[in-house]
Amino acid sequence: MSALSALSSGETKGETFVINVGPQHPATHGVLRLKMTMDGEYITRAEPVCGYIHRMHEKMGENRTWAQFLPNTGRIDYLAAMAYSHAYVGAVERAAGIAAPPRAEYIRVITSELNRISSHLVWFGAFLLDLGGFTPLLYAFDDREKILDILEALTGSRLTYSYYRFGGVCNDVDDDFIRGTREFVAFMRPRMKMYHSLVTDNIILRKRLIGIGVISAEMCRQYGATGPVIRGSGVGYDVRKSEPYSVYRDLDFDVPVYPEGDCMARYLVRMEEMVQSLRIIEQALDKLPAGPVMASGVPRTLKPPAGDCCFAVEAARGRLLVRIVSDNKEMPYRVRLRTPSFCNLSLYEEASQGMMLPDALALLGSLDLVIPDIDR
Amino acid sequence: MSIIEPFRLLLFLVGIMAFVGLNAAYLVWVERKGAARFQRRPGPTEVGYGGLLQPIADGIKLLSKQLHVPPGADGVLFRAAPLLVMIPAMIGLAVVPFSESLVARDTNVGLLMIFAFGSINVMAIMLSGWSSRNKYAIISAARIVSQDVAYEIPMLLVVVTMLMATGTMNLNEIVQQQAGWFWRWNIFRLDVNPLMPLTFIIFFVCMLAETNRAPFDMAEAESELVAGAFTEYAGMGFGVFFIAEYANIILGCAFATILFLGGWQSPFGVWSGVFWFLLKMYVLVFTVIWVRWTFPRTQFYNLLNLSWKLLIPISLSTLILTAVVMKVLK
Amino acid sequence: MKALLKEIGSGFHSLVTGMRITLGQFFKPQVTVHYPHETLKMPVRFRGHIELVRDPQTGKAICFACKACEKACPSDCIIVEGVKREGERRKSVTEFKLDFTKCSLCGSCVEACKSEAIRFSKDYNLASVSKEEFIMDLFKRLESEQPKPPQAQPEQSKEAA
Amino acid sequence: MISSLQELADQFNKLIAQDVPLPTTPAVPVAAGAQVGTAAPEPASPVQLTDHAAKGFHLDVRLRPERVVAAATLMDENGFAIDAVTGVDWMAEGQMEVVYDFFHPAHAWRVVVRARVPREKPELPTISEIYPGANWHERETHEFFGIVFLGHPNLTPLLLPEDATYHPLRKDFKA
Repeated sequence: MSALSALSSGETKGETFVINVGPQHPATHGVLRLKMTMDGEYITRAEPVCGYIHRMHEKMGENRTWAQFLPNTGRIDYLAAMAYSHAYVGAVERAAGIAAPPRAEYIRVITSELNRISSHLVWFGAFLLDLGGFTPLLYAFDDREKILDILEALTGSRLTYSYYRFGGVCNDVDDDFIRGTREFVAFMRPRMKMYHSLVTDNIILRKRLIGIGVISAEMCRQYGATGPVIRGSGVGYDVRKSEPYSVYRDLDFDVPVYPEGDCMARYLVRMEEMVQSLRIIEQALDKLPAGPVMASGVPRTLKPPAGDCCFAVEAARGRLLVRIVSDNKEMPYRVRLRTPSFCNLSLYEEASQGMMLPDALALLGSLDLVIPDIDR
Repeated sequence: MSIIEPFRLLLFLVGIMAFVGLNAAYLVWVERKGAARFQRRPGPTEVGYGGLLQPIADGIKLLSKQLHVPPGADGVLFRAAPLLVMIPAMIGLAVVPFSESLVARDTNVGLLMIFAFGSINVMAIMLSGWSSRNKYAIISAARIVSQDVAYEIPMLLVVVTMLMATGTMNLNEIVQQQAGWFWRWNIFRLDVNPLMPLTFIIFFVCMLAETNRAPFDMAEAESELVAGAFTEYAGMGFGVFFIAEYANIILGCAFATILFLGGWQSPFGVWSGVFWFLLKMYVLVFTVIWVRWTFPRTQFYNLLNLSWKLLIPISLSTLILTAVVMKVLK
Repeated sequence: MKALLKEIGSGFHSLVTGMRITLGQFFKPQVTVHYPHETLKMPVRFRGHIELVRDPQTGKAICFACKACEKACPSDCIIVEGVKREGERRKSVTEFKLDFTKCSLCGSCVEACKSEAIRFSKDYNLASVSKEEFIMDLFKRLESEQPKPPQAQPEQSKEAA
Repeated sequence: MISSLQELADQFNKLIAQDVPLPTTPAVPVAAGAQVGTAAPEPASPVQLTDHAAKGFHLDVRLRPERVVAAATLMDENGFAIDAVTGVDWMAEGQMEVVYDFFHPAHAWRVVVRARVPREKPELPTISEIYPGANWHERETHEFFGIVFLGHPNLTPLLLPEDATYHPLRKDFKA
C-alpha cells in the first residue's frame, strides 16, 4: 500500500475532501462527530468533535447534596451505570469513613459484573453492526435482556439503576435474584461458545479485524487509555487487580491480555472478560455472606470532612476515577469524573491516521465508546 | 417469424414485468420474515395476515414521497439511473426458459445476452452515485466499479467453462442436456470438470458480489457510507433500486439454476416443468438471504483480494482443467 | 501455498458453521413479546412515576405534607402543600404537584418518605402531546380515583418497602 | 526507572529543592453561608506519601506552576500514564488549583501532582508535549475554569459550544 506510506510522510497525492461522520451517522452510536479529511478512501486526519450531549454533571454535583448526586451517576455511562455509582459511592465512603457491610460489597460486585456483561454484550452487537453483521446484535440483545430483567427486578430500573447507597445498597437480594443469576451464568457459558463459532471464527470477521487499528502500549500510556484497549495492547492493567476495591481481592479471576494491539485483540479481551465476569459472579454468589446490606449509623445528611480523595473502579470501558473535594458541607465542593471513553477516544486522531474508512470505523467500534461518557 | 410472434413477445414482457414486480415486492417480505426468523423475532405482523400486505404498504409509502433531485446534481443522469438499473434485469429475464416452452425469446445467444445487458448494471449504479453530488455516493460509486469489474472476470471464466462443457449458448438447450436424474445436472458433471461443485460456488459468490448483496454490499455499506450510492434518492427513486436489487437476485439465481441445477428438469427424470425451476430458484434466493443475515461485511481490499487472488486463479484453472479433460476424453 | 490452502479450508468451514448456527436459530421459537397484544408483568420494585397512597382505614391520603420528599428530590420536581385542619392531629395534604418532565425516576422521594405515603406506580405507558399533562397533581388524581378494594393494600405496602 | 514510591518522592524532593518555598495560602475569613470552600489544612511538606486506603492515591506532590513540565517529564520517564488533569477553584483564597493524576500501568502506583495559580492570572505551561493525552484534559480544564495552558496547540472548547465565553466550574459562575 504505497498510498499509506505517502500519507504517513504527510504528503497527499491529490485533492483531499472532508466528510462528516456524525453527529448523525449509522456508525457513531450516539452523537459523536468525526471530521474526517480524506484522500480517496484513506484518512489523512480524523478529528473527533464532542460535546453534543454535554450536561455538566460536575457542576450539577456542586449544586446538590452528596446523596442527590447519586442518580446522576447512572446517567453518565448508561450501559454500565453500576460501576459509576460504585465509584462515586466508594469515593464518598472513603471520604466519610463509612464501611459497607460485607453482604453489600458482595452484592455490589455481583451487580457490577452483571452490568459489565450486559455492557459488553451491547458492545458486541453494536461492533458487529458496524462491521455489517446484523444478526449477532439481536442474539446479544436477547441475552442482555435476561440481565436487565434480573437487575430490574432487583433495582426497579433497567438502565439507570441508582442502586448503591453510602454504606451499602438500597435493597437486599432475594432468592429469585440468586436463582435467576445462577441460571443466567449456566445459560451464558454455552452462548459464549456459540458466539465464538458464529462470529469469532468467521473468516470474514478475522480478515477485517486482525492487524487492523494497531494501538501500541506506549500510545495507551501516553493517552491514558485503559480497560480493554490497554489490555488488548499487552498491558495487564486492571483496577480490580492493581487497586483492589470492594471484595475483588477475595475473588479469583484472570485479567485477559492480548499483546497484538489490533481490533481482534480488543475484541477477544472483551469476549474473555465476559467469561471472567461469569466466574466472578459464580464465586460471589457462593461466598455471599448473610447480614445487613446497609451500614448502621450513616447520617442522613452527610458532611464528609474537608479534603480530597479519589476512588477508581474498573468500569466496562476502563479506568473510572471519581475525585471528590469536600469542604465539610452538605454539598460537594468539587466532583471530578475521569471517564474511560474520554481518554480512549483521545487517541483516535493519532491511531486512525492513514487508515481506510471501513477500518477506521472498525477501530472506532473496537474502542467501545459511549458518548455521554465522553461528554458527561 | 409468424405474425403472432410480436404479440407473444409483448405478452411475455408484460408477464416478466409482473413477475419481477411481484417477486421484488414479496421477496422483500420474505427477506424481512426470513431475517426475523434467523434473529428469532416475528418480523412484520401488523399489516394483513402475517404482514402479507406490508410490501404494498411500503410501495404506497414510497410512491407518495417526493422525488427530490438534490441541488447541483445532474438531473438527467440522476433520474435515468434507476431506469438503467431496472431494464437490464428485465431484458435478462426475457431469455430465461422457465420451462421448455415458457420462454419469451428462445434465442441462440441467450447466455451472451444476459451478460451483455448485465454489464449495464454497473454503469447505472455508478451513475447514480456520481450524479448525486454526495461524497458518500461518490465513494460508493468508485467502490462499485472496482468490485463489479473484479467479479465479472471470474464469473465469465466460469460461464466459459460451462460453455465448453455444454457447447451451446442457447439456455433452453443447456437445460435439455441436463435431462434425467439429478446426477445429470451440470453441477454433478464431474466427468467434464472434476471441480464442478467448486465452480458452482465460485459462480454463486460472484453472483452475490455482482448483485451487491451482503457480505459484499460495499455499495450500500450502511455503517460506513450511510446508504452509499442511493443516499440522495428518495421515494420511488430509491424504490426502483430496491426492486432492481431483487430483480437482479432473481436473474442471478435463475441463471445459476439453468447453468448448474438443471433448470426446469425434475431431479427424478419425470414430471419436469416450471415448478422445478421455481423451486430451485427460490431455494437459491433463500440461500442468498440466509447468507446475508449470517455474515458481517467484507472489507474492501479483502473483497478485491478474494477476486483477484483466489477466485480468478481458481476459475481459470477449472477452465483449463475442463479443456484438458474434454480434449483427453474425446 | 499450504498455509493458503489451510486458510481457505478453515475459512470455508467457518462460513458453513456460521450458516449452520443461524439456520438452527431459524427453527427455534421466537423470543419477542408481541406488544401491545401481549404485555409483561411489571416487577414488584418497578420504578414508575410516584403516586400517593390511600390510608385503608380513612380512605384519605396518608401523606401529611412533611415535605421530606420535596427536600430529597434532586431535580426539584415535587411541590407539596398541606393545611392543618381543625380537630386533626396532623396536617393533611392539599396539593402534591409532580413535574414529571423534570423527574428522573430516581426514587429518592419514596426512600425519603418515612410514612410510606408515596409509592411507585406501575404505569409505564406515559406519552402525551403536551407538556402540561406531565405536570400532575397527584392529590387530585387520588381524589378523583375510586378507592381500591382493600385486599390490594397489603401487597402495595410490601412494594414500597 | 524507580523501584519504590519512596524513590519517586525523593526525586520530587530534589526537583522542588531548587525552588523558593511555596507561598503559604493566605487565610481569608469565610463569609457565613457562602459556599466558597475551606481547604483542608495543608501538610507541611510538599511531597507526601499518603495512605491509599484513605485517599485513593499514594503520593501527593504540591509544586510551583512552572515546575509541572519538569514533573510531567519525571512521570513520563518513570513510565507513568496520564490519568486526568483538572482544576479546583479556591475562590476564597484567590487561587485555582490544577490537579494532575497519574497512574502506573505496571505497578499499583497513583501519584497526584498539584499546582496553584492565582485566580486573576491563571496561567501555567502545558504538558501536552510530553503526554499527548493531556491535550484534551487541558482543553477541558481551560473551558471549565478559564485556566490557560501556555504553549497548548489548540486551546479551543472541547465539550462546550465553540463560542462559549464562560467558565462554568468557577465558583462565581451562575447559569
